[in-house]
Amino acid sequence: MAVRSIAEAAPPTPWSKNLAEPRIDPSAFVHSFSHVIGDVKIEANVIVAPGTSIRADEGTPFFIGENTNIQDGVVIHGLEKGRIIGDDQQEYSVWVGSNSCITHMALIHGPCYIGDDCFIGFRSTVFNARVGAGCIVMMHALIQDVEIPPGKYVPSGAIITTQQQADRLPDVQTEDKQFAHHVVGINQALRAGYL
Amino acid sequence: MSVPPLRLSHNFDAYISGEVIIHPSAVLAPGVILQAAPNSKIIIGSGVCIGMGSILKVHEGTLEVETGANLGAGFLMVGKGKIGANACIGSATTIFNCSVEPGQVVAPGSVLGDTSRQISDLTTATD
Amino acid sequence: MSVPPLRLSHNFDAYISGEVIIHPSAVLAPGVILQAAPNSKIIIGSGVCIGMGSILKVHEGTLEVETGANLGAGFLMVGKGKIGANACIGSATTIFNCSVEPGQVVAPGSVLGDTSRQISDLTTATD
Repeated sequence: MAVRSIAEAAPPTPWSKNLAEPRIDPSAFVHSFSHVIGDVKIEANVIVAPGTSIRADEGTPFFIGENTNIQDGVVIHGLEKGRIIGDDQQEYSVWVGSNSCITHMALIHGPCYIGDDCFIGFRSTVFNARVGAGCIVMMHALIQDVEIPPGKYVPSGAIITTQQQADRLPDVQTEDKQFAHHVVGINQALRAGYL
Repeated sequence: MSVPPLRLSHNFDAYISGEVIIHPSAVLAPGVILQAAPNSKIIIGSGVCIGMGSILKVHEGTLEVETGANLGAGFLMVGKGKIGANACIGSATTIFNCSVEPGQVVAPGSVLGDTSRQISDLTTATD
Repeated sequence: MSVPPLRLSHNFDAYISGEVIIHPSAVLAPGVILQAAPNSKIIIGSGVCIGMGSILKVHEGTLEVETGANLGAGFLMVGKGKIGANACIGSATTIFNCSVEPGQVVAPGSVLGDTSRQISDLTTATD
Protein backbone atom coordinates (compact mmCIF):
# COMPACT_ATOMS: atom_id res chain seq x y z
CA MET A 1 0.00 0.00 0.00
CA ALA A 2 1.22 3.45 -0.86
CA VAL A 3 2.62 5.71 1.79
CA ARG A 4 0.48 8.76 2.19
CA SER A 5 1.36 12.32 3.06
CA ILE A 6 2.30 11.59 6.64
CA ALA A 7 5.95 11.02 5.77
CA GLU A 8 7.39 14.50 6.10
CA ALA A 9 10.73 16.19 5.91
CA ALA A 10 12.12 17.26 9.26
CA PRO A 11 11.70 20.95 9.96
CA PRO A 12 14.91 23.03 9.77
CA THR A 13 16.41 23.50 13.24
CA PRO A 14 19.47 25.29 14.60
CA TRP A 15 21.39 22.01 14.52
CA SER A 16 20.15 20.68 11.19
CA LYS A 17 19.51 22.76 8.10
CA ASN A 18 18.93 19.92 5.71
CA LEU A 19 15.40 18.75 5.15
CA ALA A 20 16.00 15.02 5.19
CA GLU A 21 13.06 12.92 4.11
CA PRO A 22 12.14 9.42 5.15
CA ARG A 23 13.22 6.59 2.85
CA ILE A 24 10.54 3.94 3.02
CA ASP A 25 10.66 0.66 1.14
CA PRO A 26 7.60 0.34 -1.14
CA SER A 27 6.64 -2.94 0.55
CA ALA A 28 6.43 -1.28 3.98
CA PHE A 29 3.05 -0.19 5.31
CA VAL A 30 2.84 3.14 7.07
CA HIS A 31 -0.63 3.94 8.39
CA SER A 32 -2.06 7.37 7.61
CA PHE A 33 -2.65 8.01 11.33
CA SER A 34 1.06 7.95 12.05
CA HIS A 35 3.91 10.41 11.71
CA VAL A 36 7.26 9.57 10.13
CA ILE A 37 9.45 12.65 10.08
CA GLY A 38 13.04 13.27 8.96
CA ASP A 39 15.93 10.93 8.14
CA VAL A 40 14.23 7.60 8.82
CA LYS A 41 15.08 4.51 6.76
CA ILE A 42 12.32 1.91 6.80
CA GLU A 43 13.09 -1.45 5.23
CA ALA A 44 10.92 -4.03 3.49
CA ASN A 45 7.67 -5.33 5.02
CA VAL A 46 7.84 -3.07 8.05
CA ILE A 47 4.45 -2.16 9.52
CA VAL A 48 3.91 1.20 11.16
CA ALA A 49 0.50 1.14 12.88
CA PRO A 50 -1.86 4.08 13.59
CA GLY A 51 -0.98 6.54 16.32
CA THR A 52 2.78 6.09 16.10
CA SER A 53 5.26 8.92 15.99
CA ILE A 54 8.70 8.32 14.48
CA ARG A 55 10.38 11.69 14.59
CA ALA A 56 13.99 12.10 13.47
CA ASP A 57 13.87 15.85 14.00
CA GLU A 58 16.47 16.05 16.77
CA GLY A 59 18.62 12.93 16.99
CA THR A 60 19.10 11.43 13.54
CA PRO A 61 19.18 9.15 11.54
CA PHE A 62 16.86 6.26 12.41
CA PHE A 63 16.88 2.77 10.91
CA ILE A 64 14.07 0.19 11.09
CA GLY A 65 14.96 -3.24 9.72
CA GLU A 66 12.83 -5.50 7.58
CA ASN A 67 9.75 -7.33 8.88
CA THR A 68 9.78 -5.25 12.03
CA ASN A 69 6.47 -4.25 13.45
CA ILE A 70 5.81 -0.91 15.12
CA GLN A 71 2.48 -1.13 16.95
CA ASP A 72 -0.07 1.56 17.76
CA GLY A 73 0.97 4.39 20.01
CA VAL A 74 4.73 3.79 19.78
CA VAL A 75 7.00 6.83 19.96
CA ILE A 76 10.51 6.77 18.47
CA HIS A 77 12.60 9.86 19.04
CA GLY A 78 16.26 10.71 19.74
CA LEU A 79 18.31 13.21 21.67
CA GLU A 80 20.32 15.65 19.61
CA LYS A 81 23.57 14.26 21.06
CA GLY A 82 24.64 10.64 21.30
CA ARG A 83 24.88 7.99 18.58
CA ILE A 84 25.08 4.22 18.52
CA ILE A 85 26.69 1.98 15.92
CA GLY A 86 24.26 0.03 13.78
CA ASP A 87 24.86 -3.41 12.30
CA ASP A 88 26.17 -1.70 9.14
CA GLN A 89 28.86 0.03 11.27
CA GLN A 90 27.33 3.46 10.60
CA GLU A 91 26.25 5.88 13.29
CA TYR A 92 22.57 6.15 14.18
CA SER A 93 20.44 7.86 16.77
CA VAL A 94 18.05 4.89 16.74
CA TRP A 95 18.64 1.47 15.21
CA VAL A 96 15.93 -1.20 15.31
CA GLY A 97 16.95 -4.50 13.70
CA SER A 98 14.96 -6.97 11.61
CA ASN A 99 12.05 -9.16 12.72
CA SER A 100 11.55 -7.19 15.92
CA CYS A 101 8.30 -6.13 17.50
CA ILE A 102 7.86 -2.81 19.26
CA THR A 103 4.46 -3.14 20.92
CA HIS A 104 1.79 -0.64 21.90
CA MET A 105 2.87 2.60 23.53
CA ALA A 106 6.54 1.66 23.87
CA LEU A 107 8.96 4.60 23.92
CA ILE A 108 12.22 4.09 22.02
CA HIS A 109 14.40 7.08 22.71
CA GLY A 110 17.80 7.50 21.10
CA PRO A 111 20.63 7.03 21.44
CA CYS A 112 19.29 3.51 21.30
CA TYR A 113 20.08 0.20 19.62
CA ILE A 114 17.59 -2.68 19.46
CA GLY A 115 18.87 -5.83 17.76
CA ASP A 116 17.19 -8.36 15.48
CA ASP A 117 14.34 -10.56 16.78
CA CYS A 118 13.63 -8.43 19.84
CA PHE A 119 10.28 -7.97 21.57
CA ILE A 120 9.58 -4.77 23.49
CA GLY A 121 6.38 -5.10 25.55
CA PHE A 122 3.51 -2.70 26.14
CA ARG A 123 4.50 0.74 27.36
CA SER A 124 8.15 -0.11 28.05
CA THR A 125 10.85 2.53 27.65
CA VAL A 126 14.30 2.04 26.15
CA PHE A 127 16.56 5.09 26.37
CA ASN A 128 20.31 5.49 25.92
CA ALA A 129 20.77 1.74 25.79
CA ARG A 130 21.63 -1.27 23.65
CA VAL A 131 19.29 -4.25 23.67
CA GLY A 132 20.98 -7.27 22.10
CA ALA A 133 19.39 -9.57 19.53
CA GLY A 134 16.64 -11.92 20.67
CA CYS A 135 15.86 -10.10 23.92
CA ILE A 136 12.33 -10.10 25.30
CA VAL A 137 11.31 -7.08 27.34
CA MET A 138 7.86 -7.36 28.94
CA MET A 139 5.41 -4.62 29.96
CA HIS A 140 6.03 -1.30 31.73
CA ALA A 141 9.79 -1.86 31.98
CA LEU A 142 12.48 0.82 31.89
CA ILE A 143 15.87 0.18 30.28
CA GLN A 144 18.24 3.09 30.50
CA ASP A 145 22.02 3.66 30.36
CA VAL A 146 22.83 -0.06 29.97
CA GLU A 147 23.84 -2.65 27.42
CA ILE A 148 21.74 -5.82 27.58
CA PRO A 149 23.49 -8.89 26.15
CA PRO A 150 21.64 -10.90 23.46
CA GLY A 151 18.92 -13.36 24.47
CA LYS A 152 17.99 -11.85 27.86
CA TYR A 153 14.56 -11.60 29.49
CA VAL A 154 13.34 -8.44 31.19
CA PRO A 155 10.21 -9.06 33.30
CA SER A 156 7.29 -6.65 33.51
CA GLY A 157 7.87 -3.62 35.67
CA ALA A 158 11.66 -4.09 35.83
CA ILE A 159 13.79 -0.98 36.06
CA ILE A 160 17.22 -1.73 34.60
CA THR A 161 19.45 1.30 34.92
CA THR A 162 22.81 -0.11 35.99
CA GLN A 163 25.07 -2.46 34.04
CA GLN A 164 25.23 -4.80 37.03
CA GLN A 165 21.46 -5.28 36.83
CA ALA A 166 21.67 -5.82 33.08
CA ASP A 167 24.34 -8.49 33.48
CA ARG A 168 22.22 -10.42 35.98
CA LEU A 169 19.16 -10.71 33.74
CA PRO A 170 18.00 -14.28 33.05
CA ASP A 171 18.03 -15.88 29.62
CA VAL A 172 14.90 -16.02 27.50
CA GLN A 173 13.00 -19.30 27.97
CA THR A 174 10.56 -21.08 25.68
CA GLU A 175 7.52 -19.85 27.64
CA ASP A 176 8.67 -16.25 27.24
CA LYS A 177 8.94 -16.72 23.50
CA GLN A 178 5.46 -18.23 23.43
CA PHE A 179 3.98 -15.27 25.30
CA ALA A 180 5.69 -12.76 23.04
CA HIS A 181 4.62 -14.75 20.02
CA HIS A 182 1.03 -14.67 21.26
CA VAL A 183 1.10 -10.88 21.56
CA VAL A 184 2.56 -10.55 18.08
CA GLY A 185 -0.12 -12.95 16.81
CA ILE A 186 -2.87 -10.68 18.15
CA ASN A 187 -1.46 -7.89 16.10
CA GLN A 188 -1.47 -10.03 12.99
CA ALA A 189 -5.21 -10.60 13.51
CA LEU A 190 -5.79 -6.87 13.85
CA ARG A 191 -3.67 -6.03 10.86
CA ALA A 192 -6.56 -7.06 8.60
CA GLY A 193 -8.15 -3.77 9.64
CA TYR A 194 -5.35 -1.72 8.13
CA LEU A 195 -4.78 -3.43 4.82
CA MET B 1 7.13 0.85 37.96
CA SER B 2 7.99 3.19 35.17
CA VAL B 3 5.68 4.37 32.44
CA PRO B 4 6.51 6.67 29.57
CA PRO B 5 5.09 10.16 29.98
CA LEU B 6 1.75 10.92 28.43
CA ARG B 7 2.05 12.84 25.25
CA LEU B 8 -0.38 14.95 23.37
CA SER B 9 -1.61 13.32 20.26
CA HIS B 10 -1.01 14.90 16.90
CA ASN B 11 -4.32 13.58 15.70
CA PHE B 12 -7.38 15.28 17.03
CA ASP B 13 -9.59 12.64 15.46
CA ALA B 14 -10.23 9.22 16.84
CA TYR B 15 -9.29 6.29 14.63
CA ILE B 16 -11.96 3.62 14.58
CA SER B 17 -11.89 0.40 12.60
CA GLY B 18 -13.97 -2.78 12.53
CA GLU B 19 -17.24 -3.33 14.37
CA VAL B 20 -17.21 -0.57 16.97
CA ILE B 21 -20.50 0.54 18.54
CA ILE B 22 -20.32 3.82 20.41
CA HIS B 23 -23.26 5.26 22.34
CA PRO B 24 -23.96 8.81 21.16
CA SER B 25 -23.41 10.17 24.66
CA ALA B 26 -19.92 8.66 25.03
CA VAL B 27 -16.99 11.00 24.55
CA LEU B 28 -13.58 10.23 23.06
CA ALA B 29 -10.60 12.51 23.63
CA PRO B 30 -8.16 13.32 20.81
CA GLY B 31 -6.02 10.53 19.44
CA VAL B 32 -8.10 7.60 20.69
CA ILE B 33 -7.78 4.38 18.67
CA LEU B 34 -10.52 1.74 18.73
CA GLN B 35 -9.92 -1.32 16.63
CA ALA B 36 -11.88 -4.55 16.36
CA ALA B 37 -10.58 -7.37 14.19
CA PRO B 38 -13.02 -9.34 12.00
CA ASN B 39 -15.48 -11.44 14.09
CA SER B 40 -14.90 -9.35 17.19
CA LYS B 41 -16.40 -6.10 18.43
CA ILE B 42 -16.05 -3.14 20.72
CA ILE B 43 -19.05 -1.68 22.56
CA ILE B 44 -18.79 1.71 24.27
CA GLY B 45 -21.73 2.44 26.58
CA SER B 46 -23.58 5.63 27.44
CA GLY B 47 -21.74 8.42 29.20
CA VAL B 48 -18.38 6.70 28.87
CA CYS B 49 -15.37 9.01 28.84
CA ILE B 50 -12.16 7.85 27.11
CA GLY B 51 -9.02 9.90 27.80
CA MET B 52 -6.50 11.31 25.34
CA GLY B 53 -4.45 8.85 23.32
CA SER B 54 -6.11 5.71 24.68
CA ILE B 55 -5.95 2.52 22.62
CA LEU B 56 -8.55 -0.28 22.77
CA LYS B 57 -8.08 -3.32 20.55
CA VAL B 58 -9.76 -6.68 20.40
CA HIS B 59 -8.78 -9.55 18.14
CA GLU B 60 -11.42 -12.11 19.18
CA GLY B 61 -14.61 -11.80 21.21
CA THR B 62 -16.04 -8.61 22.67
CA LEU B 63 -14.44 -5.70 24.45
CA GLU B 64 -17.13 -3.74 26.29
CA VAL B 65 -16.96 -0.53 28.28
CA GLU B 66 -20.14 -0.15 30.31
CA THR B 67 -22.10 2.98 31.06
CA GLY B 68 -20.40 5.75 33.01
CA ALA B 69 -16.94 4.18 32.99
CA ASN B 70 -14.00 6.58 32.77
CA LEU B 71 -10.77 5.53 31.11
CA GLY B 72 -7.86 7.84 31.96
CA ALA B 73 -5.48 9.34 29.41
CA GLY B 74 -3.11 6.90 27.76
CA PHE B 75 -5.19 3.85 28.68
CA LEU B 76 -4.32 0.65 26.79
CA MET B 77 -6.60 -2.37 26.57
CA VAL B 78 -5.78 -5.34 24.38
CA GLY B 79 -8.05 -8.38 24.10
CA LYS B 80 -11.56 -9.17 25.24
CA GLY B 81 -12.98 -8.12 28.56
CA LYS B 82 -15.44 -5.79 30.18
CA ILE B 83 -14.89 -2.53 32.02
CA GLY B 84 -17.82 -2.42 34.46
CA ALA B 85 -20.22 0.50 34.86
CA ASN B 86 -18.78 3.61 36.51
CA ALA B 87 -15.35 2.04 36.86
CA CYS B 88 -12.55 4.59 36.92
CA ILE B 89 -9.21 3.58 35.40
CA GLY B 90 -6.17 5.70 36.19
CA SER B 91 -4.12 7.16 33.39
CA ALA B 92 -1.42 5.07 31.65
CA THR B 93 -2.93 1.77 32.77
CA THR B 94 -2.58 -1.39 30.67
CA ILE B 95 -5.22 -4.13 30.64
CA PHE B 96 -4.50 -7.35 28.78
CA ASN B 97 -7.28 -9.87 28.16
CA CYS B 98 -9.19 -9.26 31.40
CA SER B 99 -12.06 -7.37 33.01
CA VAL B 100 -12.66 -4.72 35.67
CA GLU B 101 -15.63 -4.84 38.08
CA PRO B 102 -18.29 -2.12 38.08
CA GLY B 103 -17.34 0.89 40.19
CA GLN B 104 -13.77 -0.30 40.66
CA VAL B 105 -10.93 2.21 40.78
CA VAL B 106 -7.60 1.21 39.22
CA ALA B 107 -4.45 3.12 40.17
CA PRO B 108 -2.66 5.04 37.41
CA GLY B 109 0.15 3.13 35.70
CA SER B 110 -1.24 -0.32 36.65
CA VAL B 111 -0.90 -3.49 34.60
CA LEU B 112 -3.79 -5.98 34.78
CA GLY B 113 -3.85 -9.42 33.16
CA ASP B 114 -0.10 -9.74 32.59
CA THR B 115 0.67 -13.47 32.78
CA SER B 116 4.29 -13.25 31.65
CA ARG B 117 7.06 -14.79 33.73
CA GLN B 118 7.95 -12.83 36.86
CA ILE B 119 11.48 -12.92 38.21
CA SER B 120 11.44 -12.71 41.97
CA ASP B 121 15.15 -12.44 42.63
CA LEU B 122 15.78 -9.35 40.56
CA THR B 123 15.96 -6.68 43.18
CA THR B 124 14.92 -4.35 40.43
CA ALA B 125 11.70 -6.19 39.66
CA THR B 126 8.73 -4.42 41.09
CA ASP B 127 5.33 -5.71 42.00
CA MET C 1 -21.91 4.47 52.43
CA SER C 2 -24.97 4.67 50.26
CA VAL C 3 -24.97 6.83 47.19
CA PRO C 4 -27.88 7.41 44.86
CA PRO C 5 -27.61 5.57 41.55
CA LEU C 6 -26.00 7.52 38.79
CA ARG C 7 -28.25 8.37 35.92
CA LEU C 8 -27.46 9.55 32.46
CA SER C 9 -28.21 13.19 31.93
CA HIS C 10 -30.80 14.18 29.36
CA ASN C 11 -28.52 16.95 28.33
CA PHE C 12 -25.45 15.75 26.44
CA ASP C 13 -23.75 19.12 26.59
CA ALA C 14 -21.62 20.37 29.43
CA TYR C 15 -22.73 23.54 31.19
CA ILE C 16 -19.87 25.96 31.72
CA SER C 17 -20.03 29.33 33.37
CA GLY C 18 -17.50 31.90 34.60
CA GLU C 19 -13.75 31.72 34.01
CA VAL C 20 -13.23 28.12 33.02
CA ILE C 21 -10.09 27.14 31.07
CA ILE C 22 -10.23 23.69 29.50
CA HIS C 23 -7.31 22.14 27.63
CA PRO C 24 -8.37 20.98 24.16
CA SER C 25 -7.30 17.40 24.90
CA ALA C 26 -9.51 17.13 27.99
CA VAL C 27 -12.88 15.43 27.67
CA LEU C 28 -16.13 16.12 29.47
CA ALA C 29 -18.81 13.44 29.56
CA PRO C 30 -22.47 14.37 29.16
CA GLY C 31 -24.12 16.51 31.80
CA VAL C 32 -20.95 17.91 33.35
CA ILE C 33 -21.34 21.30 35.05
CA LEU C 34 -18.35 23.60 35.59
CA GLN C 35 -19.11 26.83 37.34
CA ALA C 36 -16.71 29.50 38.56
CA ALA C 37 -18.05 32.48 40.50
CA PRO C 38 -16.69 35.98 39.76
CA ASN C 39 -13.04 36.35 40.87
CA SER C 40 -12.49 32.62 40.88
CA LYS C 41 -11.57 30.16 38.17
CA ILE C 42 -11.51 26.55 37.08
CA ILE C 43 -8.55 25.10 35.14
CA ILE C 44 -8.82 21.70 33.46
CA GLY C 45 -5.45 20.31 32.28
CA SER C 46 -4.43 18.16 29.31
CA GLY C 47 -5.72 14.62 29.06
CA VAL C 48 -8.18 15.10 31.91
CA CYS C 49 -11.32 12.98 31.77
CA ILE C 50 -14.44 14.13 33.64
CA GLY C 51 -17.17 11.53 34.05
CA MET C 52 -20.85 11.94 33.29
CA GLY C 53 -22.91 14.18 35.50
CA SER C 54 -19.93 15.57 37.42
CA ILE C 55 -20.23 18.98 39.02
CA LEU C 56 -17.28 21.27 39.81
CA LYS C 57 -17.99 24.61 41.43
CA VAL C 58 -15.73 27.21 42.96
CA HIS C 59 -16.86 30.39 44.67
CA GLU C 60 -13.47 31.87 45.57
CA GLY C 61 -9.93 31.02 44.48
CA THR C 62 -8.93 28.39 41.94
CA LEU C 63 -10.11 24.88 41.36
CA GLU C 64 -7.54 23.06 39.23
CA VAL C 65 -7.56 19.58 37.76
CA GLU C 66 -4.04 18.70 36.64
CA THR C 67 -2.93 16.76 33.57
CA GLY C 68 -4.03 13.14 33.22
CA ALA C 69 -6.41 13.20 36.20
CA ASN C 70 -9.51 11.06 35.88
CA LEU C 71 -12.72 12.04 37.69
CA GLY C 72 -15.30 9.25 37.82
CA ALA C 73 -18.98 9.62 36.97
CA GLY C 74 -21.06 11.67 39.39
CA PHE C 75 -18.04 13.42 40.91
CA LEU C 76 -18.79 16.53 42.96
CA MET C 77 -16.20 19.12 43.89
CA VAL C 78 -17.14 22.30 45.68
CA GLY C 79 -14.63 24.98 46.62
CA LYS C 80 -11.01 25.63 45.80
CA GLY C 81 -8.42 22.88 45.61
CA LYS C 82 -6.25 20.95 43.25
CA ILE C 83 -6.68 17.45 41.88
CA GLY C 84 -3.05 16.38 41.25
CA ALA C 85 -1.72 14.98 37.99
CA ASN C 86 -2.90 11.45 37.13
CA ALA C 87 -5.04 11.18 40.25
CA CYS C 88 -7.96 8.81 39.85
CA ILE C 89 -11.18 9.58 41.70
CA GLY C 90 -13.83 6.86 41.96
CA SER C 91 -17.41 7.55 40.89
CA ALA C 92 -19.85 9.43 43.13
CA THR C 93 -17.09 10.98 45.23
CA THR C 94 -17.55 14.35 46.93
CA ILE C 95 -14.67 16.74 47.58
CA PHE C 96 -15.27 19.86 49.63
CA ASN C 97 -12.65 22.61 49.78
CA CYS C 98 -9.62 20.36 49.65
CA SER C 99 -6.99 18.83 47.36
CA VAL C 100 -5.89 15.42 46.15
CA GLU C 101 -2.20 14.51 45.68
CA PRO C 102 -0.82 13.60 42.24
CA GLY C 103 -1.30 9.92 41.37
CA GLN C 104 -3.60 9.33 44.33
CA VAL C 105 -6.51 6.90 44.10
CA VAL C 106 -9.78 7.74 45.85
CA ALA C 107 -12.35 4.97 46.40
CA PRO C 108 -15.80 5.40 44.84
CA GLY C 109 -18.38 7.10 47.03
CA SER C 110 -15.76 8.81 49.23
CA VAL C 111 -16.22 12.14 50.97
CA LEU C 112 -13.10 14.29 51.36
CA GLY C 113 -12.93 17.56 53.24
CA ASP C 114 -16.07 17.04 55.28
CA THR C 115 -15.47 18.86 58.55
CA SER C 116 -18.99 18.57 59.89
CA ARG C 117 -19.63 17.03 63.30
CA GLN C 118 -19.42 13.24 63.32
CA ILE C 119 -21.68 11.16 65.55
CA SER C 120 -19.79 8.03 66.49
CA ASP C 121 -22.54 6.01 68.14
CA LEU C 122 -24.91 6.03 65.23
CA THR C 123 -24.77 2.62 63.61
CA THR C 124 -25.41 4.35 60.33
CA ALA C 125 -22.30 6.45 60.62
CA THR C 126 -19.82 5.59 57.93
CA ASP C 127 -16.06 5.51 57.82
